[in-house]
Amino acid sequence: MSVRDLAIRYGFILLMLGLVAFFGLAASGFLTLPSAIFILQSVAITGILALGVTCTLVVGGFDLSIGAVATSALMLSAYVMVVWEMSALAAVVLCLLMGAAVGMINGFLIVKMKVPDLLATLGMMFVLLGVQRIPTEGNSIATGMALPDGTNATGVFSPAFLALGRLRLWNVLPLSVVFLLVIAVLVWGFLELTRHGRLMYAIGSNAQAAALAGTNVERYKVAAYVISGVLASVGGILLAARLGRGDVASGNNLLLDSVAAALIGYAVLGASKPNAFGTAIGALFVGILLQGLTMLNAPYYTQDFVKGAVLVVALVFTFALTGQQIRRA
Amino acid sequence: MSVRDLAIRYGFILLMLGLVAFFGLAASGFLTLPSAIFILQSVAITGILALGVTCTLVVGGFDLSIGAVATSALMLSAYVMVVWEMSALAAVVLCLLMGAAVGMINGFLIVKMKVPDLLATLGMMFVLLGVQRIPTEGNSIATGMALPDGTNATGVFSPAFLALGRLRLWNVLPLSVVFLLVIAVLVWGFLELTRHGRLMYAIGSNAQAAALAGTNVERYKVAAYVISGVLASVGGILLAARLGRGDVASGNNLLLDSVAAALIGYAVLGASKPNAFGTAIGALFVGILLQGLTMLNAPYYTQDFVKGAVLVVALVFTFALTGQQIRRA
Amino acid sequence: QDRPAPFDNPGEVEIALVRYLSTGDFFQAYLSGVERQAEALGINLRVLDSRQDAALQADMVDQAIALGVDGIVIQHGLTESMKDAAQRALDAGIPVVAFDVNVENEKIPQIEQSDRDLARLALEQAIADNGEAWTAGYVYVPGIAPLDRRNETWEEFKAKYPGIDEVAMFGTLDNPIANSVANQARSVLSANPNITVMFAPYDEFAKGVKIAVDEAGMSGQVSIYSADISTADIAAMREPGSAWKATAATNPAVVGEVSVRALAMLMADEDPGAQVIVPPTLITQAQLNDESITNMEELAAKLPAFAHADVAAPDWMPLPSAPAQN
Amino acid sequence: MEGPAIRIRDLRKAFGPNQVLRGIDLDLPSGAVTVLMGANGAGKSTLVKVLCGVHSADAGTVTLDGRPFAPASPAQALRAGVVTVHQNINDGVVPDLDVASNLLLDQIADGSVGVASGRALRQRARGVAEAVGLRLDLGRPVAGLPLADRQLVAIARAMAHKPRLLILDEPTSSLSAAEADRLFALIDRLRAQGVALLYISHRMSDIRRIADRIVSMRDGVVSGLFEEKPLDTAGAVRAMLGRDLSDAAISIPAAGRVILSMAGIVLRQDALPFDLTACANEVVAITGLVGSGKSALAAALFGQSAPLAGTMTLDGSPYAPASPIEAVARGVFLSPRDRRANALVADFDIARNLSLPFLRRHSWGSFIRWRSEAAMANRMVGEMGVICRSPRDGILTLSGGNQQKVAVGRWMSEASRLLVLDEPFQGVDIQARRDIGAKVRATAKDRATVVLVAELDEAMEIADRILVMAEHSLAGEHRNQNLDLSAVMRQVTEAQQGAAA
Ligand SMILES: Nc1ncnc2c1ncn2[C@@H]1O[C@H](COP(=O)(O)OP(=O)(O)OP(=O)(O)O)[C@@H](O)[C@H]1O
Ligand SMILES: Nc1ncnc2c1ncn2[C@@H]1O[C@H](COP(=O)(O)OP(=O)(O)OP(=O)(O)O)[C@@H](O)[C@H]1O
Ligand SMILES: O[C@@H]1[C@H](O)[C@H](O)CO[C@H]1O
Ligand SMILES: [Mg+2]
Ligand SMILES: [Mg+2]
Repeated sequence: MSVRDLAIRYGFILLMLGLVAFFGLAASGFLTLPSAIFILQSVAITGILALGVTCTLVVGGFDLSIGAVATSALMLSAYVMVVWEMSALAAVVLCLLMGAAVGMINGFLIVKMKVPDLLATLGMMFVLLGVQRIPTEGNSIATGMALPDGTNATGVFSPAFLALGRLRLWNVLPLSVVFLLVIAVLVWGFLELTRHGRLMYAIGSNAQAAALAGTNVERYKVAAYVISGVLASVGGILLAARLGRGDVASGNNLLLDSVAAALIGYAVLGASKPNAFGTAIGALFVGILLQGLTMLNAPYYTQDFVKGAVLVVALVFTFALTGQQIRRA
Repeated sequence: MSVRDLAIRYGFILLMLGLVAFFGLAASGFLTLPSAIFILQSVAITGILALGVTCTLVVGGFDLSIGAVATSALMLSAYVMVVWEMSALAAVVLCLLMGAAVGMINGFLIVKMKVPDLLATLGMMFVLLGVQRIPTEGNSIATGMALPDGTNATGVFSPAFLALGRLRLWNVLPLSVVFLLVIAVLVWGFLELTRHGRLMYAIGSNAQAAALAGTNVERYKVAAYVISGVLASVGGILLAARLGRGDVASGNNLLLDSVAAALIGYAVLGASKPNAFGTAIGALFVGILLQGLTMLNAPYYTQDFVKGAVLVVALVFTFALTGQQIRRA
Repeated sequence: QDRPAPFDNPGEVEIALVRYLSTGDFFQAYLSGVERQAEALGINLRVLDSRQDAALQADMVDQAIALGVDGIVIQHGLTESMKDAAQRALDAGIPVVAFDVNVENEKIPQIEQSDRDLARLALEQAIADNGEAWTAGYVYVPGIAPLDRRNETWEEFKAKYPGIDEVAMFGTLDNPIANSVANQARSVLSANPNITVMFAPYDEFAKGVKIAVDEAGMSGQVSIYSADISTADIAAMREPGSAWKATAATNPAVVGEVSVRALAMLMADEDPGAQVIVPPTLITQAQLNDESITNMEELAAKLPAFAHADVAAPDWMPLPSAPAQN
Repeated sequence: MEGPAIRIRDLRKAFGPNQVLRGIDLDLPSGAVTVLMGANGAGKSTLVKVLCGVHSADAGTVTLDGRPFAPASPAQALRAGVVTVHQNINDGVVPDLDVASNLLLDQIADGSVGVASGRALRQRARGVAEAVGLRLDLGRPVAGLPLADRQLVAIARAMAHKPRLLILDEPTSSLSAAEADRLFALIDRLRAQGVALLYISHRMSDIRRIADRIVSMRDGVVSGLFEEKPLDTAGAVRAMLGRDLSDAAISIPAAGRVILSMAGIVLRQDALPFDLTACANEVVAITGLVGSGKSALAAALFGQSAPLAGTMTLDGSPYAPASPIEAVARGVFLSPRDRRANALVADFDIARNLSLPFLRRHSWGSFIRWRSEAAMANRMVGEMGVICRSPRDGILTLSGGNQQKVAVGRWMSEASRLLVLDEPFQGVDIQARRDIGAKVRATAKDRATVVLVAELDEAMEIADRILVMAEHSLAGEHRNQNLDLSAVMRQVTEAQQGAAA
């Protein structure tokens, strides 16, 4: 392998290690276990969303609705527990079903109705932003909130539900980090090791050829949006468990940060295409950057700048070196 | 022309006219000149940004940095006038140069460094979000603000500058609406009537073939990003003139709303591709919807829902009928 | 009951609430207060929500003028963009009051919660609990008028008590605010494990800090002082071992009621005064626990200042039937 | 003017470690058609791309009419009068634009045509189209045109240029005889006007028809020059291969039992119904003009679009597939034409392209068995004679002919009941064509094989039986022995004339 090939393959990872070394020297306490766990925990939610969007990128699509799906799951879980006073399990199941249903509808719009992916999922995003606010007339959901009938809501976030976002295994490892890691491994395995993942990549590269090779293109595309919807709702569930209430929020930042992670993934290991490992590294990269900068007491506005600048430099480095145009994005 | 063809071509416009009729009946005062002007004014800034992003869509690209360019222009113009105490002209010129420079850098990253468009402009977005806050350490810019050297800023937004966003011709027509209309006509003419526009469409459809026919693909791609950057900075200037203050929060929704307008444009007249006329109609459509709902006293959270639902229905209608996959987005 | 015109024929009266900020407990409760007072007066309310788009907010004032409303409450916004719009409303003969935004117009009464008092009360409690010397983290996003005012008080306190060592300042309004602030606070705490006081003078900030303190297992060591209160905040403050020690607050619903009452007085040609100030109260964790208060309703029952404020309440003014709550 | 129009000396070009052009010396005289022959991957297209400004040479000189010529971009080459019709047809057209804009694309690019008035543009485009006898709705987007029309659009545009040097890289690969004849007439005219022409083709019939001289290329160098009339085409093939061409003599075996039978099939509204049977151990070629319905037949067999009427049986049981998925499940495989659009996954390597339809076979549950996939890939690369460094090479690093071998080989890796090959020799060199043909025949024992080709030569090299298709119906049937060529050609064109009359 030439130096150039090495740079393409490992440049991004080296850059990340360099960052870790720098922060380790500059900020005492950065290179500690708690700090590492913070980083993972802080990127758990965007990381899970990013893995979902990766699946839609793989089939040549895109999902702009993930942020809204996540905040819808946040509101739904709170509504189920606080207003309907149902159990944690019911909340989780309903959220997952909601995510799957949104994915199905997205897939249906794109595959059957031929609506372009960006458009369909943008429309879905707006719909969800509205829908999630209608039951509470735009209000956040918390125990004791006034209900339209004049009474107060008496349900609570069950401890089991809160544990999803707060429990630490062996008092160290937060459950949300475990979810991130497990989901990352599952998505990676699915995309890289199974024939389904292989066919999804084929569809993303040349859907016509995949169809003529006997692939059920429509079913796989819908599946990708369902995966994306379900993972976004998992993200929303974790968010709800962390916040302990149903906060009205647009989810725009979740969307942008997850998309950033998934796109940074293109540059990891010189893949030049969407891939689960890269996405996970991309999310981690953003987390390390933000944790390091915050520990160095950098004001919040410099964080966006550094995030962007490092992103651009890393990308130039990778793509200028590979010198190849990628198929999409 | 068959009924189906007619539906494809005029379905969206009919839908819009239907909306206008509905609101006209339901909300007294909707079918009045002030109301019409309000609608135009409310979409002027997003419309201008959407026209810019349309140009990048035409060459097969995408520009996620437009919202950040607009808020950067907002902050820059405020800084130039309030802190440096320079003239309105200087503020406008510097903003336009900034927009052009950002477009050049985006184009350079995409064309020369081969960074995928979404990635390059996403990175640029983060960079600008940070950069615009650094000179004032995250504070918004207003006359009398404390400067780092301990003195207070004494410059003011000049009346000439404020007039850009606030003056009404013949006491009726806001200048910002005039800008929108003029820019819409210019961009439309450029894309539809000049050979440059035609070549940009050629590049978006098959860059390789365009290059082999002697088109300077790189130059046109860069030009598209420069147009997008400049138009985004025009939007930022108008926003600054309306606000009279350098405040960043107001630009939060610019990106998504302009992208929505540009994408809705795909459905107008059955174009199934980015086009300036469609973009203008798309922006208008969103404006009409929101104005109508506001006049009907619909709560804000229902507006997102209706916006999304109408968007989805309109799109399904158009794309399911044309039954054709479009080339991108 | 004799009411002055136009409230003698209330069905005909319409007012508009033009909002800049709308998400979060505070704004939710504020809106409920506005609605309740409007209902008590029997007038129609139109809510125009610009969701942090200042240019749109100015347009919405014009829209309200065009719709022919009889009065306007401006809730938050930027001085520069609202100044002219508010003047246009006055020019059209429509009375205006403004909450938490200075529109630089002496004809427009300012409704305020006295942000300096809010910050002062919370910080005095911090001094009382922790002495005059501590290591502090501070949550602040500049450019938001009430936060800027609270910041001035914080600066004064730091000057007065040199023992206060501010080792970190952070903050963000990224949605959901509590989640984003929690991520920042986690990093701050790991970089500065010696922090003992967090000053987070906005309840969404305080919620985020609390999440981080809990996650870092530092709730025994760190104390949080904040502004604002809601039912959810009460629950968070009362969690066993909660680090959230005290908050200074008004009842936002009361502030909403007061805003409408001040406007109603103007519409009836009475003068509510150039500044209508709703005084804040300090609420401590101990107090909530001692009196087992679980929601705003109970808080209002125990603290009369929370039920309603005796400001802008002339004799003829109908008050909402039940005490304000959320 | 003295001397050749184009003089190429010691031209070299490498892609990374891959030396593609190793010192080309070549003259292209005015008023003559120089045919360039070479095996797949010899470097023909690369040479073309250097001449037309896509690639820059690593070393060597090119002169055009005595002046140094080193275009930095296609635009510069066009301005100097070097006009190219590229091998990849989709490099020649822009699908989203209408036919008129496509016909004038280079003139729009160099500024000689503005587009302010749609009418003036149409007028001018009509002129360009008529010069090559192209009759198309000028306002229609090219996206809806069949491959042949796209190729004609690209050719028409090049012809409109009044070129100094015209390069045609396999221009007839998707054209049928009638259109090719029109093209040859145009070439004759340009030759008479003194234009230098460089013509690349694997079709011997083309070469015999128009070559003034033949240059053979092998492994990046010129390996033979043939100028003496009559041209020694056999020698040229020998020079390009470095050995003799293997024999393609066909001995027709006895057909097995019937596998496919079609009865009363109607492919298009106004088409006549037809019957067709194909037996085991039999290779049936169906030939006919472009647009005569061959691919429509393939589409019916492969479940892409059901015939309007008629019944099909496969191995005696009814066969009416609703999708390619069902077709594959019944053992009916189709290798489609236009490999870039319909067969190849650009992001995948050779092995992954080969395994695409039969991934389940190489899986354990859902998990891919890498060893099994690699073993199959190695076997197919060997059997099909794909020239590559390893099955892990990216598919696009292969030359066109080798890509075609992968596209066809994919469907030969598993046993099938019916194998349909639609234009399997597109862009394939003459030796590779025989190799693929031999391979298809050698494995044909237990299945029926249907090959759809527009070129009669190709049909004769592979088939036991040749059917003629015209007007979306069958117009004739011949045993591939002592074939009456003129009768076949009559059937190919007669129906059309009938329809025109
Ligand atoms: N852009 C490229 N990058 C890397 N290798 C290339 C590139 N283009 C061509 N090659 C390699 O150069 C060699 C010659 O390719 P070329 O396309 O010139 O062959 P050709 O003679 O035109 O073949 P065919 O008859 O199949 O069209 C092949 O080995 C091919 O893999
Ligand atoms: N303009 C077109 N757009 C899309 N598909 C087309 C178009 N023309 C033809 N097809 C499809 O391609 C297939 C082949 O068409 P047709 O039967 O006319 O060609 P053919 O005789 O096989 O010609 P060729 O010799 O080029 O293969 C059919 O299935 C048809 O549906
Ligand atoms: O006064 C209010 C509240 O107290 C809250 O802190 C948020 O914004 C301010 O304007
Ligand atoms: Mg070639
Ligand atoms: Mg065919």
